[in-house]
Amino acid sequence: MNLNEFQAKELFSKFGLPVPNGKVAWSTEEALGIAKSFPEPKVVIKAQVLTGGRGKAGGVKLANSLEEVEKISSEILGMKIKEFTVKKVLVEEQMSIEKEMYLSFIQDRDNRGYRMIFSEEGGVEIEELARTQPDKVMMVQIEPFPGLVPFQLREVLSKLSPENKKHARGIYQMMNKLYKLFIEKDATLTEINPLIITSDGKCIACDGKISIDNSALYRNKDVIEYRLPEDENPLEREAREKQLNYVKLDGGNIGCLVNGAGLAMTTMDVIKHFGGEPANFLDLGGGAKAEHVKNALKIIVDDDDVNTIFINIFGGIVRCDLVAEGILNAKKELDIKKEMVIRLLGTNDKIAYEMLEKENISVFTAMTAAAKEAVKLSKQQGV
Amino acid sequence: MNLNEFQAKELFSKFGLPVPNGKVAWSTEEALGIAKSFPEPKVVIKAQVLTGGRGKAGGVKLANSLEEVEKISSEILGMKIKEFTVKKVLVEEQMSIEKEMYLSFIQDRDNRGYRMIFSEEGGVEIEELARTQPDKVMMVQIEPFPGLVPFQLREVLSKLSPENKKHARGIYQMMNKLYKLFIEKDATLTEINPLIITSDGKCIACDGKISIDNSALYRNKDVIEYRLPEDENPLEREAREKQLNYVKLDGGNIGCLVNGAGLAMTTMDVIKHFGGEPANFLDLGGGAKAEHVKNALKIIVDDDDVNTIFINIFGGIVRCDLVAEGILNAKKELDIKKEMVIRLLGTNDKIAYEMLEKENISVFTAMTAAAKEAVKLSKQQGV
Amino acid sequence: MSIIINSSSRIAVQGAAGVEGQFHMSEMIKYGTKIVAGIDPAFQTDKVGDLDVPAYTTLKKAVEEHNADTSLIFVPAPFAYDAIMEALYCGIKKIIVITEGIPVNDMMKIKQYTKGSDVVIVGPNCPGLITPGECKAGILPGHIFKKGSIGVISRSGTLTYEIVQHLTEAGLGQSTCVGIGGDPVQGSTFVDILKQFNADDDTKAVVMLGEIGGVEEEKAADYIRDHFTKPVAAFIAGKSAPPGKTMGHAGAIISAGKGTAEAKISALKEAGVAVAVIPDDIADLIKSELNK
Amino acid sequence: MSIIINSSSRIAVQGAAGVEGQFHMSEMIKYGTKIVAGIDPAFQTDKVGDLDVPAYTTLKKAVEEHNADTSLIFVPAPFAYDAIMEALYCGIKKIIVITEGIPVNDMMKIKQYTKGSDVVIVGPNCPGLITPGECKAGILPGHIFKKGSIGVISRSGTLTYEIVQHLTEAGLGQSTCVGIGGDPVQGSTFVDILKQFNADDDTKAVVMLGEIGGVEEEKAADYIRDHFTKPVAAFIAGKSAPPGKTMGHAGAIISAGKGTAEAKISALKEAGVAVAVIPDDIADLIKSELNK
Repeated sequence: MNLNEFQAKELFSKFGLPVPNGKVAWSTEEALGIAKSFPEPKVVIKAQVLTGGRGKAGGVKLANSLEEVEKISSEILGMKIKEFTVKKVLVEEQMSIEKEMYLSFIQDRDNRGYRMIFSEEGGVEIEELARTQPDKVMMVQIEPFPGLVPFQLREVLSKLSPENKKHARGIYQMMNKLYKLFIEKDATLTEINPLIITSDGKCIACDGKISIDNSALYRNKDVIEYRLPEDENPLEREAREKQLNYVKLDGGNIGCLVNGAGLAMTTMDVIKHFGGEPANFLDLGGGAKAEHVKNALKIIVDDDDVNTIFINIFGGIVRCDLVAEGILNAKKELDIKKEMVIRLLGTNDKIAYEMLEKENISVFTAMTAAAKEAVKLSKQQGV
Repeated sequence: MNLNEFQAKELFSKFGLPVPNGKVAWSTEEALGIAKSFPEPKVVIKAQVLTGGRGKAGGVKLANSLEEVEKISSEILGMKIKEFTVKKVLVEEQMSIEKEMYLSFIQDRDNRGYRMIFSEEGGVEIEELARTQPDKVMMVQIEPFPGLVPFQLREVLSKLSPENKKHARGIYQMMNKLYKLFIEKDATLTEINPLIITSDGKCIACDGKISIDNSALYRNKDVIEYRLPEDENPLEREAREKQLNYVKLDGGNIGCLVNGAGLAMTTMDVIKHFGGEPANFLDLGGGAKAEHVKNALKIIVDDDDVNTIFINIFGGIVRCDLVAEGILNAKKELDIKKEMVIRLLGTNDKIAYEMLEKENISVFTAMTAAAKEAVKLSKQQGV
Repeated sequence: MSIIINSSSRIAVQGAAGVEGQFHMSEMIKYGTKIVAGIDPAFQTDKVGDLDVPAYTTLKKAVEEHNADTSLIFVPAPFAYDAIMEALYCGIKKIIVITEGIPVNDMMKIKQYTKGSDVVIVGPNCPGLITPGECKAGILPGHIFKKGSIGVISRSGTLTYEIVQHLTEAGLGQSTCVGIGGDPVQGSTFVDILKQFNADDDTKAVVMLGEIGGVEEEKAADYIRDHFTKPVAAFIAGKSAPPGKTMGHAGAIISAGKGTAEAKISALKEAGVAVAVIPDDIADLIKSELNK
Repeated sequence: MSIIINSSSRIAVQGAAGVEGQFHMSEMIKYGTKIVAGIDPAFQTDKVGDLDVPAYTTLKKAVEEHNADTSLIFVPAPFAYDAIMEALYCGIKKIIVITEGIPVNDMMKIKQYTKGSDVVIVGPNCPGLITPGECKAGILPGHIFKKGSIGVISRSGTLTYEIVQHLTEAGLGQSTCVGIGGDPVQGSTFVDILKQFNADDDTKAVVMLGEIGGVEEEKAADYIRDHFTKPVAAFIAGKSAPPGKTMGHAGAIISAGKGTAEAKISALKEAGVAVAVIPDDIADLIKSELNK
């Protein structure tokens, strides 16, 4: 789960990491109120959306007077950045930046541990920097036990360029605190970019990203509170609430409903292989009961991009008759107009075939043949 | 460093472990005030001294009225328990005890880890119980990493006798909290004995012991505050403040001053082997500078039990001339009347010999001969 | 021979009080698997539900009384770390974790704790494993498998069934099929299982089913190129998955340009692995590899 | 031959900015020891004090530039855990910790981290070790030692010097003398060092200097009885120490009836070790053991 910048900064503060003075505003009035609370109304106004590239989209701007605060905040609020409409902005005091650096901790699955990434060059894409100037990016491998050991930070900081040596202590403290947050909150990523040094020598987290391990949300209840309706795609949100694994894909028209993540990905791949375009990834997850199948079908039916529905079930433990029941219920209740291709194979498939044939629904037994049919149907309608 | 019961209970409270209502009193008036603050003046008054056996010595008594509180607290305050005079008492509400259990965590040096010890029989000497009824004492080995794992507690609690099963959850929580305290405070021992179950089913730490690793006091500053003058032998306190390792021994008359803990123990052993009685263990520690030697001599001179001083120095890194200088300074400044036997060997010993001979002080080179002489002198004066 | 489990495996099931666990226990017993005990702190009876399997509240008891040598874990995610540690402390050397949704940090700790040890952990978030005709430890549908000489290693469940169906239909039975799970940090990786298949005389060829996310397929490619002596065919799912999105499995995510299907496919091809474009190809690929 | 250190050991000193560290570095250099670098975060110069030894702020540099293979730690106790971990992460296999007063929990963590590895940690709270005529790593007074064939293992410093003096005077030179330190949790125990002496051809007999506290002497007795092939003489300090009191060394404490001198002496005697009553006896005991 990704946090908004203002939420990340709230957590930073809780862990003693200095952030600029600021607050989130849901309206122009609130933005003005925040600006007025500062000694001077010189602020930066930042769109709070869970997507990258808000700077390029014009979602981050300086305002140097209350008039500008009003004008700019009203411009940014309501702005569309990628698929998201901006509902809230962060209003912060402007900082006098002397130096921008980069600091993050990530889960490093490939080394079964963690990694700290630090650079004296901040405010840039770190992956880009790592590719073009790898010597400017320092990495530290951290083992779950013993965790981060102080000398590892000393080693990194010993390589600071001479003009930055005087900030070593401040950076050291930020590293320790960010690591503490990273571990205690089960984060998969905590990033400060840029970590700024102000003209009076303070280290401040000027922008921040935090992602939390979804599997660990149960023990980070405070983080769950950070989930806001506007930050999610509505279909993805509904799917999550119904315990379905669903990802909306751009530009597709074949809605997929599959049991199992691997088979669901494969289904998309096979559709693409035969020239079609999947509109989504949908994995029913473990329990493919009738009700569950119906919920899943509803999400696909509600997706206006979808013209053809492809149901692909391999009944290993899942019973095909229950899936058929779910399909029939959905047909009745949802009044599905879209074309539907069904592939069912496995446990109780014979029963399922009979149930569906009674309703004149034909069924495929092989994934490939079914996929070809779905692609054909989707193209016929596309024309 | 050992804590008083009232200090241990303060830490228990901080870590969420329930303790009886109570407070420490330094006078009868304070004791009365505490008793009055309770709904009923039914209290237990417990001497707060850093030694065992206070119960047997009459240092723990019940009072059921304010008159009794006054009488008993005035009796206990000022009482002598072993070498300590009682300066403070803990005044607590009486508990309605249904069941007494035992719980502790210790550092287990022999297994390079920790150990939890639990018994459904509390209020007794656990070592005694472990010897006589070992099946009543449950042990859990804990590794530094991963630390205490919940199943380890489940395993122990699955063995609770049927009538105690209903308290499993309460005991489980006390185990977890006591472990947290144990680890976070670098304790070598945390003990709740008895852990009581009250008649209304609550788990409460009725008595408690905590010992903290002396080497870790630097990172447990709150614990250092718990060090009270009356809780230490005055000579041991002075030695500690002067960074000397000193232990007063009962019944001896040969004061020992040695460099190195192993040699200091050996010196005591050799004295004993030749029929003498060491009055103390004293290890100069690392830096045997002249000033340090003088401080050490002062402590031995101040011990009225000592009639003979035995200085045993092997100058490995320590320079014998500096030791001689310390001895000569002390002689001048302290006006030492007690017999003195000096053994010096090692770095710069020749210089030392000359320095001491000038003052008509004879020196031994072999420990054994010197020890024999010290024993002889101590006996002559003993007569 | 076979790997990890066989007809003499003595399995204890942790998290046996739940409906799901008991359903699968009964399926495993029907398959002929030796389930020696069910463990759950909630148990208050001597038997697991309607099954003729002794019930205990701690694993230690099951090991002491029944010499359990393998543990199968159905415990809910928040308690799975504890259950795995319990198995480790009880001296169990084969631990199969079905549970989905275990925090990554928990698995990291377990990986570090078992580093350098001879313990085999399979999963989490996996369907378990099966040695056809001998032993099934997990939730795989036994009827689609057939005894034979193809080793299967897979990061996903139903895709495995899909492909095993093809194999079985093509007359290609399996030595052991191992679901290593869809999590970012796995108890056993492709390489770990490949090493076991390399040493298993009954395994003549291996099918590897990978997917996007991480670099374990690439590490497997390195291992295959340098050390593996048997033919391998592979399929990688997720060619059409967008970057930055988790595709059902917590581990199936392309991040920072790493973990793409393309990278994995080309690494495997360079290592001499026959990579299938669609699942239907696998059986033929294996056959032609075996005939080489 | 010898154990742990010899004339080709390349030593880096951690905590080299302090006066004490530099004094001992200069003593070691005089003894002929190869000190290849001094490390201290406080360093701002290229050389360690007045010595001709390069100064660095991190150990990594010293390893990279000078192939240091042994680390000697003088770092103050609150930073010693960090320094030892630094040495471990730099791949140093021989770590000698002079520092006194390291929290027991810190050493527990280090012991667990190095469990099963081939790293040798000597100390903490020890005088270091010496292979006479070849290499001195620590604060022992070099002049009292003499090259020879007696291995010495000791929990204390000055007691070692006292007894080595006797040995040297009696013509009994030493192969290597190892101070394992007076802390409750030691990097190397008696058994660890005995194993090394057992395999060292140059060591003909061993002197063990133990003291009250813990059960390492008892474990050593078991090891000697079952595996050790050379004569051993021992002395145990603390026969007259009262229970419950720490005798200078953090590890020298009789607690709950465990760790008494009597128990250790009788265990050693039962294992066939010649135990001296007073230090003066040691040299004669060893001689008669060698003549057996």
